[in-house]
Amino acid sequence: QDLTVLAAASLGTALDEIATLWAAETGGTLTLVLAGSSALARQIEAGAPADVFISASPAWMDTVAAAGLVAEGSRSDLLTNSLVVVAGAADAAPLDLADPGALPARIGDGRLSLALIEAVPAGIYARQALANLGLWDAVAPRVVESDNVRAALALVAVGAAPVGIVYASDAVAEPRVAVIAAVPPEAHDPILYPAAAIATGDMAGARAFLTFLQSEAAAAVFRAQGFGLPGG
Amino acid sequence: MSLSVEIAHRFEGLALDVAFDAPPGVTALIGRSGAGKTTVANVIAGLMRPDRARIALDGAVLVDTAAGLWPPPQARRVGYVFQEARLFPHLSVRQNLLYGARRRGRLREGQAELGPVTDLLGIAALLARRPGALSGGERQRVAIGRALLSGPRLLLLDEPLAALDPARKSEILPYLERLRDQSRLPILYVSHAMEEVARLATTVVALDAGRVVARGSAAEVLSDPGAVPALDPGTAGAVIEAVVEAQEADGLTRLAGAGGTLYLPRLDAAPGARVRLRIEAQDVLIARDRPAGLSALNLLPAQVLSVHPGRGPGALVRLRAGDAILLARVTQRSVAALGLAPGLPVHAVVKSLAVASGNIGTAG
Amino acid sequence: MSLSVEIAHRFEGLALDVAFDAPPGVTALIGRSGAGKTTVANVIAGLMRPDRARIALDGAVLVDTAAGLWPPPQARRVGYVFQEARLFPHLSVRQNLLYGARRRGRLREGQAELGPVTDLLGIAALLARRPGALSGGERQRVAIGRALLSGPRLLLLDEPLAALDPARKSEILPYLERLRDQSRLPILYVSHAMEEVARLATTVVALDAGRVVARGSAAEVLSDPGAVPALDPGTAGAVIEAVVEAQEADGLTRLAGAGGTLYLPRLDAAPGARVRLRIEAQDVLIARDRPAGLSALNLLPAQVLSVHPGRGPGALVRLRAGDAILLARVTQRSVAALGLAPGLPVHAVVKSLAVASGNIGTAG
Amino acid sequence: MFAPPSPAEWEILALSLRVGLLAVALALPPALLAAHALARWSFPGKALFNGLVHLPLVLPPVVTGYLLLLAFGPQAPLGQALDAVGLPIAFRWTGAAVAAAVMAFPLMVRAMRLSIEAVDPRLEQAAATLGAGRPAVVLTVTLPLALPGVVAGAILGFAKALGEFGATITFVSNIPGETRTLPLAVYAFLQVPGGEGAATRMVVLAVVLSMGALLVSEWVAARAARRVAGA
Amino acid sequence: MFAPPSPAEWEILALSLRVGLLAVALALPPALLAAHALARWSFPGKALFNGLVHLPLVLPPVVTGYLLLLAFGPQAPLGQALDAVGLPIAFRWTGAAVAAAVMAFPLMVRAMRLSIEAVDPRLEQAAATLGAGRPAVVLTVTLPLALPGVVAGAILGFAKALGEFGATITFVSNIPGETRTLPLAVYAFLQVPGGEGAATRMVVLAVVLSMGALLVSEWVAARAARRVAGA
Ligand SMILES: Nc1ncnc2c1ncn2[C@@H]1O[C@H](COP(=O)(O)OP(=O)(O)OP(=O)(O)O)[C@@H](O)[C@H]1O
Ligand SMILES: Nc1ncnc2c1ncn2[C@@H]1O[C@H](COP(=O)(O)OP(=O)(O)OP(=O)(O)O)[C@@H](O)[C@H]1O
Ligand code: MOO
Ligand SMILES: [Mg+2]
Ligand SMILES: [Mg+2]
Repeated sequence: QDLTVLAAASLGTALDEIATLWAAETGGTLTLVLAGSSALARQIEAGAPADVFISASPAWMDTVAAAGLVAEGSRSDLLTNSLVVVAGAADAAPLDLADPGALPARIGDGRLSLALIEAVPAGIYARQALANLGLWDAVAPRVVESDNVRAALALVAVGAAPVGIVYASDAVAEPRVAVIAAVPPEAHDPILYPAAAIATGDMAGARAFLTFLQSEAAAAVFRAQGFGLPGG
Repeated sequence: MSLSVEIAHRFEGLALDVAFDAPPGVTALIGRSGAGKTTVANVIAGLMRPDRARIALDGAVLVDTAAGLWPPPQARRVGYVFQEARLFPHLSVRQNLLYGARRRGRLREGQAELGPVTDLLGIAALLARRPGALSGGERQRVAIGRALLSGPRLLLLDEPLAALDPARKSEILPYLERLRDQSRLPILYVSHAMEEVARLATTVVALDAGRVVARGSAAEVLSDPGAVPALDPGTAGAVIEAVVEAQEADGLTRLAGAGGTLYLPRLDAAPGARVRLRIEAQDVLIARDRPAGLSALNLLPAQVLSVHPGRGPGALVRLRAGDAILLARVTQRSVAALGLAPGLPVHAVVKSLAVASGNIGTAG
Repeated sequence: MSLSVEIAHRFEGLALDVAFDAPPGVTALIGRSGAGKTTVANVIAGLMRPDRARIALDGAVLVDTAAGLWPPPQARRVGYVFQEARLFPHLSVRQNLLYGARRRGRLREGQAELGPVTDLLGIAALLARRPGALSGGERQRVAIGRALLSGPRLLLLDEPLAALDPARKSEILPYLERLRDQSRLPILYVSHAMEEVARLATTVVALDAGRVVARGSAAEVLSDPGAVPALDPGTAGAVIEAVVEAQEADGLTRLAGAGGTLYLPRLDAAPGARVRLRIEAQDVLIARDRPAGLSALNLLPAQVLSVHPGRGPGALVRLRAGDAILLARVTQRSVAALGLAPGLPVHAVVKSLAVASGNIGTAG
Repeated sequence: MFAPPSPAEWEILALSLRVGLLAVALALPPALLAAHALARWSFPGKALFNGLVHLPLVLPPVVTGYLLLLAFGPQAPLGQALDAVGLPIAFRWTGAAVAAAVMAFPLMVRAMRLSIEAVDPRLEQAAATLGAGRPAVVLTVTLPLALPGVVAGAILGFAKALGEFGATITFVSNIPGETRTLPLAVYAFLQVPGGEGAATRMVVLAVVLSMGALLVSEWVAARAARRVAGA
Repeated sequence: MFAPPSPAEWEILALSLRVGLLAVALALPPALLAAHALARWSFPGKALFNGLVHLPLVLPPVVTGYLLLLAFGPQAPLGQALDAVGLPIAFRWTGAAVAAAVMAFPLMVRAMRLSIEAVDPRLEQAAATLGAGRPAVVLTVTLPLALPGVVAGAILGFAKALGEFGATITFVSNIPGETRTLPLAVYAFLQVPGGEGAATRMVVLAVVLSMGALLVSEWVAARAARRVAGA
């Protein structure tokens, strides 16, 4: 089946591979429309042609659902992710987040690179975690915010900031950075990527594709890209 | 067709207030630099809206600001040759020439013919060039051609020949004369050059500091010693009419006029044609007795009408020769020596060749 | 200071190839429209680089393209008055006038004085205006002032007076004369107007289609009947020098020159001063016998040198009066009637007032 | 790394070119009109109009894209009207061109306005005395003389259209083969780990493309200028 | 909804203004120079130079921001040099101004170039014969006559600086009170569901601000034009 999938841009690589698998399995073509979740959600509301929406945050899926555009019972949490603290590859010593002085010391008079702390999910989660770990007030003056996680990661990669907090899925493939700590998942709300069929699209095809996304083949691709799967 | 003009406008530094009629033929607008001549032309063309203006062409009111009548330039059919040529730099000379003809559909109707105009203005070889590669005089000639080819019903020429050399001037003047005679267009001709004015103008309007200081037929204004102060003193001269009698073998033309026979260099006119001659006051000598053995061929019996001493050493003497009026500019010393006084019979001596060809025109 | 110029350049439509020397004083560059006059001026000013040029000012080589010497315009100190005024539209008249003086630091050094120049050019009242609000003539006067105030060591004037009325012209000419006489600047003066040329020029260079066709002192070129074809036939005339003898009570000036006494309208020169007069050929009559009772005050005994029949009905007669050469333009009919032939003693009749004031200058 | 473009890259390149050209074509007539109005007319509300013209420049591109989505989306009356006449633009490459045209519009107007202002009004007067009405004056004198500026404006607009990202992705999304122009492709590559190499290739292609366009345009403008200067 | 701006909004507004003005000030001298070079000089590599000038327009803004980061980041030699002389720009409002200046540069150059090209070279010739060397000609004749275009270019640059988002956030990030300009604030609001209201307020502020700037600039330009026309 030919389907149009609107997905958060960070899923691009994984979905590319899954599209190949899908074609092999069903002979159908996937059109992957990649942009920020906010833009995609608004476009769906405005009537964009879409069969499947995969959001990087539950909030935007909620918005689409509130508009009555999510196909009855098709929504599920497809993926999870986790946050990691990264530093330049040359500065790979592990960091102990439990030590309240460690992170500020690592930042020094440099910067802590995050995604937008009020707008972009990765930034929202990171601030939540730092607050819960009792570190936020100490680091807040040193925070710089980028419009997406990849940009936040790039600041660390090029050395503009010594430390950053990004998704584990982004950190895996960047050779210029090293993961120096994992952020405890309990310190922030669960990071979820909901997926759903869109009520104005090809709902049957969409449900089939959503099922395919739960398959082991798809799961292997997601895991390889650093994503987690709900419940395991 | 005739033109009637009334304009009032206040500039910082100049209060323009003029009214004049321009009968068919050429009306010369003369006056010093800054007198307001170009301003008058701009108002007539519709390029400058003055405080108040009323312009009628052949009785039909063209402009009346009091009545809110102010048609745009393109609706006026006023051909305008500007002081600076204003050629379109992106068009070739040919395209410049045909611009107005195109706009007015004259090209389609075959009314505009390039050949005669380009030949006459000596610009046939320039047709493919662009204005950027023309000399100053070439540019002005193209501008004249462009205005002519646009089919105007009134022609404004603002010092069109100022940038031309004398040879070119004398080549173009006959064409302007022909235009005046054949088209019956009213032509308003701004110029400083008295020969041109005398040769072309039917009517002369003299401006000074925005006001009309003399106005009337060319013959009147130019031979009126009273009007001379408004003009340049060196440019006084009478305009007389004469009839061609014969073309003689040695290249001279015999004319009847000014109460006698005149010999002039060959005029391009058939016997019987009426011509107008401008005889500059400074080219006329006065003799008590008919002189002999003199190289001047034109000795006209005349009578002194009046003597007008000037501010300098000169005097203007008005003479009647037949039914023509002549002006002679002589020294006051000669006035005394010859005892010139009204009523005295004298001879006016006019050199054949002193009547420069620029001062001879066909009568309009 | 003297200027020597050699220029060669090929345009589509014109092959320019000129060489001439301009001694101190005014060198007039004359020739028809399109002859290449402005091009020569542009090359001298450094605005156009020709195929080949060599220019020396007072022996020092200023330009030599063969040697790669091509200084930029600002390094040449060549004052240039353009055919179109080219005033700076964003500057007031005063700022325009002082522009060059400022650039060259003459203002600081008090070398540039506005007053005399503005008074003379009649632009004192315009100082606060912008060029956009000036008439054509006003603009050109400001341009002349601007060039003068920049302290040039060579002045180029490209038809600077063409847009001026005769009264303004006669006002400005004496200043140019004074400039020529006092500053010893070489001045290259492009003009179509023979009166101006005769009055101002020490040297005349006539161009035709890009080549020099006549060159020499003004007296030589303008009174050489052989050179006349290159000029306008109506403009032939001799230039003679004379010495002021006395200012007489009736406003005339008595001069000694041309082998006799001449009476002219009051000249502004002290007794003993040398002046130059241009006597146009068409203002000279020839009498076999000394005529009596004639309004012409100047009767000079003379001898016929040669007779040059023209293409038309006229002939130019070269006369020697004292040690001066005069030209007279008469009809061929008169040549026959009076039996004019080389050697014949005659009288040259020159009207006092025919020597227009535009044709009188102080000797350079 | 600098191997010739792959078919997928060619597709993106060709699409970008198509979008850029259509954007310029769409923006040109209204830009000329606006430029002429700002340069030569006087009318009430001119200052406001001028402000409106500049709006796409001042607004964050995302906002412009969002406003376009609200105005021309499939649900919006305008969008539906266009759909009805067979010219759908929502989520189409034509929509990408519309977004680029809107973003390029102020740049084009400014360049053209300056050139129109620089045309000597005395030449327009001369044309009027020769019988040219206002439209004829504009077409035969003003525009030809302003040609260098019109070309410059078009180039500027084309370059901007090639680089436009924010408004485009917000309005017509990032649909491969339909609205995924070069900058959107670069964005997509940059959002995933390891995409930098592919993004760099795209950027190089964009630079090469626009340099080519610039060279051509400069040549056209120089020719136009030479025509006017004479010779 | 249209209550007066809150202190936080005022801060953003003031910062945007500051960034915009500094951006124009930074870009103006090199833009004038580049415009003059492109309009009046001929030199080898001119076409390439012209291409470079247009680069920020063609590149996706994120790429420009990334290149700036590589060149002026805290680790980059240039960035460290600036830091050493007490002019740090990384993550500073001055850096936001640099990003905006770079993005505005091509627009400014184009506008100024057109105006400079429109100056009658015969007036420059006249100035040269009066003793003005090349710099003096430029300062006393070319630039004053090109003033309307210079003003137009500055305005265009200011407007662009006010709207610049992609390069700014990539280069100097979003630091409240330091680099968070209006477009960044708007973007952040638009990323969260229900943020449209706050974003709209910001957009209205941006529009009011830039309209004010435009009005002032038009008035300046009109005055300059009147000066030149005479009267
Ligand atoms: N826009 C203007 N504002 C103020 N004064 C002006 C304006 N235009 C012209 N003038 C003045 O009006 C007067 C008349 O100008 P105009 O151009 O009509 O003179 P003109 O007779 O054609 O002179 P010229 O023979 O020198 O061309 C001049 O003194 C000029 O300075
Ligand atoms: N850039 C150019 N390219 C080609 N031909 C040119 C160029 N500039 C001038 N010419 C030609 O060279 C000739 C001489 O021009 P120039 O301007 O020197 O004449 P001029 O003697 O000053 O004439 P005028 O008295 O009419 O001002 C003209 O025929 C002109 O058409
Ligand atoms: O300002 Mo942008 O960031 O053109 O898309
Ligand atoms: Mg005038
Ligand atoms: Mg010339």
